[in-house]
Amino acid sequence: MIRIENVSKQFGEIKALNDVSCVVAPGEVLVIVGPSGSGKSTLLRTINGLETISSGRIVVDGVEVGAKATDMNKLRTSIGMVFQHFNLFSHKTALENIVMCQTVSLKRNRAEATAIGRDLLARVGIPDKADSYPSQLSGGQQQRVAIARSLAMHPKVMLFDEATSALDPETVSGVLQLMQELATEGMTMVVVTHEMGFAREAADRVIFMDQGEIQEEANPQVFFDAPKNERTIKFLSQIL
Amino acid sequence: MIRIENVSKQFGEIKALNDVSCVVAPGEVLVIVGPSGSGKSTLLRTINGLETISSGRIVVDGVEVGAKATDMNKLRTSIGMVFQHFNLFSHKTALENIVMCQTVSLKRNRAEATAIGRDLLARVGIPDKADSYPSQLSGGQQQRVAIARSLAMHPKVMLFDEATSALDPETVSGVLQLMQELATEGMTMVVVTHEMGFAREAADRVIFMDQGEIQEEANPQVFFDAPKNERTIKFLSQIL
Amino acid sequence: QQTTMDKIATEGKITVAVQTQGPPVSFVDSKGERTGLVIDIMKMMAEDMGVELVIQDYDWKGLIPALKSGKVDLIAADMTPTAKRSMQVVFTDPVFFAENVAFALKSKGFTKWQDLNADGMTVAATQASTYADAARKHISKAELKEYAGGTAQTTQAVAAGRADGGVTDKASLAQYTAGDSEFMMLDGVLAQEPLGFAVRPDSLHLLFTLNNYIGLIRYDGRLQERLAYWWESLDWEKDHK
Amino acid sequence: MSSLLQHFNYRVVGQYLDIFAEGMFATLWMSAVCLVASIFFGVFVALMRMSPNPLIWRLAAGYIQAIRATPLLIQIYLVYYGLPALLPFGNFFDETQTALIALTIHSTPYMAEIIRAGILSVPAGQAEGAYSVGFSRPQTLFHVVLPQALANVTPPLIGQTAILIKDTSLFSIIAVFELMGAGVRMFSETVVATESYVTTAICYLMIYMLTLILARFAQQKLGGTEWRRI
Amino acid sequence: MFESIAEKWAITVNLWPILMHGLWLTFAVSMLAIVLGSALGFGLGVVRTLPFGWPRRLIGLYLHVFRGTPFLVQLYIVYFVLPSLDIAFLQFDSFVAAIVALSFYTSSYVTEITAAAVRAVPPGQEEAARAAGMSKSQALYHVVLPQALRLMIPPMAGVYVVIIKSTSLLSVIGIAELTRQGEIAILRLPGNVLFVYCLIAVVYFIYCYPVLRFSQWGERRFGRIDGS
Ligand SMILES: Nc1ncnc2c1ncn2[C@@H]1O[C@H](COP(=O)(O)OP(=O)(O)OP(=O)(O)O)[C@@H](O)[C@H]1O
Ligand SMILES: Nc1ncnc2c1ncn2[C@@H]1O[C@H](COP(=O)(O)OP(=O)(O)OP(=O)(O)O)[C@@H](O)[C@H]1O
Ligand SMILES: [Mg+2]
Ligand SMILES: [Mg+2]
Repeated sequence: MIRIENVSKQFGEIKALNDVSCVVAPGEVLVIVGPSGSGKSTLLRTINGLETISSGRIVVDGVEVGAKATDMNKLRTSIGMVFQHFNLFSHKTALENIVMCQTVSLKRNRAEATAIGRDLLARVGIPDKADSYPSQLSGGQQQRVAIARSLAMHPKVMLFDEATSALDPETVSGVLQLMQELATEGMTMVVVTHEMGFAREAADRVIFMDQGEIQEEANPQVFFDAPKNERTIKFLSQIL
Repeated sequence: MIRIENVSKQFGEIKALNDVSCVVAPGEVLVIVGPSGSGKSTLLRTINGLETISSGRIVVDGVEVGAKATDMNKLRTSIGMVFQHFNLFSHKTALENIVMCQTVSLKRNRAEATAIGRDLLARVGIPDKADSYPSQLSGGQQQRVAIARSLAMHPKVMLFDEATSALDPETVSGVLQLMQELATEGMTMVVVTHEMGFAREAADRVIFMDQGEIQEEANPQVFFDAPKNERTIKFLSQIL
Repeated sequence: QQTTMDKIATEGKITVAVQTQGPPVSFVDSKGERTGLVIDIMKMMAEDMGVELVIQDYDWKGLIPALKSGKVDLIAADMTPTAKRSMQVVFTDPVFFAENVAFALKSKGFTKWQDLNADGMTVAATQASTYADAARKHISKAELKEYAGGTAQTTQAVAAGRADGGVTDKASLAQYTAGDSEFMMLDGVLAQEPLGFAVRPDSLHLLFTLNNYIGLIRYDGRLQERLAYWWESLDWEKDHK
Repeated sequence: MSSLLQHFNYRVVGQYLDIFAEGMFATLWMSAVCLVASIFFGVFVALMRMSPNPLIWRLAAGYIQAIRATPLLIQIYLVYYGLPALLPFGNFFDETQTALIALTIHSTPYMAEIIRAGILSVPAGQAEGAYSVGFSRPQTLFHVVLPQALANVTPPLIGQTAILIKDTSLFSIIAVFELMGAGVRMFSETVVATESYVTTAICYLMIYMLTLILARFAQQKLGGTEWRRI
Repeated sequence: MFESIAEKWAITVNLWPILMHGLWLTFAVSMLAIVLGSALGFGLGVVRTLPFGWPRRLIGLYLHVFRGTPFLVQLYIVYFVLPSLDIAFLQFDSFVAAIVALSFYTSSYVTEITAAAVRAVPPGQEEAARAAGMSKSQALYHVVLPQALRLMIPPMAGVYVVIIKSTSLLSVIGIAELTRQGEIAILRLPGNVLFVYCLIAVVYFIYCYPVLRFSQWGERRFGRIDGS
């Protein structure tokens, strides 16, 4: 589904990604962990082209990201992204956030989009918040709206960038549960997280990144119980 | 050291605190946990009078908070407070942040204040960051400066409001360690946190709040291993 | 209650509001000296009265307010004593007369002002002035454009082809049509207007004094002499240009 | 205060009400046209000013500085008299059109600077959120960034609009009738200065109040007011 | 061609001293008004952010009245109408009246800018200062206002330029500032209306451009609230 080939990304002096390669199969849940500044967000952002890459190639569902011939706007509707800070449109209500994406990007008509929007809000558990503005919602509720908004595009892939780290611990579990549901439904997902509990339970595979490179790649059992890389061991010792 | 008697706080319709009573002994480390919106921050802010109370009485070190006869500015110098978002003065360097509080609030002379400031920066582990502005510091470094700034007042009590929740997980442990050091030195501390690990290790007593009320109060062993209150049990099950 | 004249007598100075609207009535010459017909008359009068002359320069909009609020003792400008204005201030007997005339570019080939009075023509005049009134009344077929400013701005509009012709007074126009200018005055006078000085309604003593003085210099010939120099010829240009 | 009212002649004001109404109407529609046009072009100039291409942003910056550092009066003269001299079709525009063009040229840079501040005030995440659901750049700008940007800078936009409304009073130098012209007309004929100017001021205040109401309405239209309460 | 250039040059040389004299008056009046008006506006702006209902509303009214009416009318009222109230200290001469009117006009804009800047300083800053034992006024003086001042520099320069340019209306009360000096010169130089206006524009530019550059510099230097 996603094929990342020798991708590097330079910010001026800083090498945020250094020759990263990796493949995500359809229906797979890939969890990326690593210390701050290791390039996790950057990798995620290059997948839907929010960040251009300096060298290498990324192919999503057979389409090359950032290639001249690619309609990036169309590609992005098939890649859902949920941000750490939610990035809901703050001037629109929860429902309008979901509706607007469909009418603008997919040219769906308003009535249909609204019906889908209400469905999704019910699915993520906040049908009664349709007419609230983001500022009137708690963090967890905002995150649910953001997920619903992404789902409205019927994406083939979902990217989560620390989708729960701006939430309070109690709310986290609800959102993680929702993500786990998506995973069981067969959605391809790439998840950057600090929640090792989630990584352990939901991940098909875990990647540990440091200094722009993939340091270790393993299934969660191996990763958490018998990590090989020294840096990974140090990292895990501080997190847990 | 702190005596809270039947304190209530109303925000319009919302009862943020509902008849809360509690006593903190000198040298005690009290940890407050609870779900979002349960009134933890509000309780902390009433202790140093940042929030006025609707009814009840708070006495810190023999002085009643908010009473007519009380010089609140003087009282506040004996109550250090460290905020979730650090709230360093962004137009001053790290050192100046610490110096200014002393010269303005305590009328200390500049030379003395500077000496104390440098000492404290060394103590919190960032002597080389004296001349950096807050925006040039990482989150963890900012938090250390904020702690140093509070310590410069030689407070009798320190209040921490989610002092680590804006930090990335790896940085958290450093700041928690610093707080633990303070605790072992005998500082009276009231700490609002979501870090159950810290609560377990550093707390003399843990309070669980929900809906503006203290639901459970126990020493950490009892609290974590044998909670009695139903709400507490549910809360802990989701956190851990 | 001290009258205005008492004040002038005791303080030994007379304060006059003028508008620097351009030669020859009142202007600043190339040496930076304030001069012109009314300035000349006022200087003469102050000297004869034995008081000091203080001149204050205002925009047209400021003249009457300055008088009414007591900032000055009288207005010496080319102000037409209309009925409505007379309800606010008192005018002296006419000091001189203005002839409102039309002008155009020579290249247009007009000869008399009536040539402008046709459909499709446009005429420029100063905003809310008696020139504009005259144009509205006499050149009624043409479209009237009222420009803020003064004669200079009106001539600019005509020169730039924004209007076919303009209306102003003969004396002000003289310097624009002198020599090998591109402008020419069109034959015929649209209207004649008396121009007088103005005082506050309660300054009766000063009003009579002014009227007396105007009569005096008219009969001893000094007024005609001034008018001939400033108003009816371009003699002043030699000395002040 | 009493002596102020005592000096106010309502009867004379009544005689000029129709002229004031005419002037007010002219000022109203001309400011509305210039406001819409200068905000519209202001968006483009703001975007040019933020362009990474030095040629484009320098061009925009130069335009902004040159206009801001010189008086409107002179800009109107230059457009009215200078344009026909430079362009063969310059005389094509009549006085009113010229005035509208000149004022739009004049206020576009002010609006552009305010709008630029507004765009910068919208968190980058908002645009990223839009891109990630497949919005194109123009769609992101139009549906997400601009509504928030304009709502964020409503106070300075209102301030600039107040200036723009008052700037229309300079139109009389090229023979365009508007509210100040009505005041000057009344004053010149009746020379009751207090009445003329106070009436003029009241009319301007009424227009200003109307813009305040419209601004509140627009802010709501741009996405409700609740969302700006944090 | 050369003749006309020579002629324009001669006019320029001839007018320059007059225009410079006008510029000096424009400079003097605008600077005084900017200083006084900024001080007044700064004070009012700070008061407007304090939680006092009445003063805040009163200042709001003041602000809207001064921003909603033309400066010409304000000037006129200060110079011509106030004296008719027969109060001794309101008997301004034209220079004082110009300063008074322009200062109030300036202050109405500065008030808004100040209030907006103070509100833009995150509330946590003041709370931290209070928590460290500073009084309300100490927190305002040492923490909030220094940060607000930085935010004010760019918009202030914009307002100053507007103020400088509105001095051109002062001729109504007999102040021969820059525009007026130019217009007086125009009366003597028929046929050069446009050229003289261009000269005036150049002189305004000489005065205003550095102010705008200063604002740009201020935006780069202080626009962000940190010291970096
Ligand atoms: N727009 C940018 N300009 C310059 N440098 C950047 C930019 N974005 C990221 N970087 C740098 O690239 C590196 C990788 O950043 P990235 O945000 O991908 O880390 P991360 O693993 O997501 O960290 P975190 O856990 O803190 O979110 C860092 O050193 C960061 O400073
Ligand atoms: N200034 C305020 N105005 C109105 N309501 C407020 C205000 N501050 C707090 N509240 C309300 O009071 C209640 C308690 O808030 P408080 O901030 O004390 O919760 P908390 O326990 O600190 O939550 P969190 O873990 O999210 O920080 C909440 O319902 C909140 O919405
Ligand atoms: Mg990241
Ligand atoms: Mg809190």
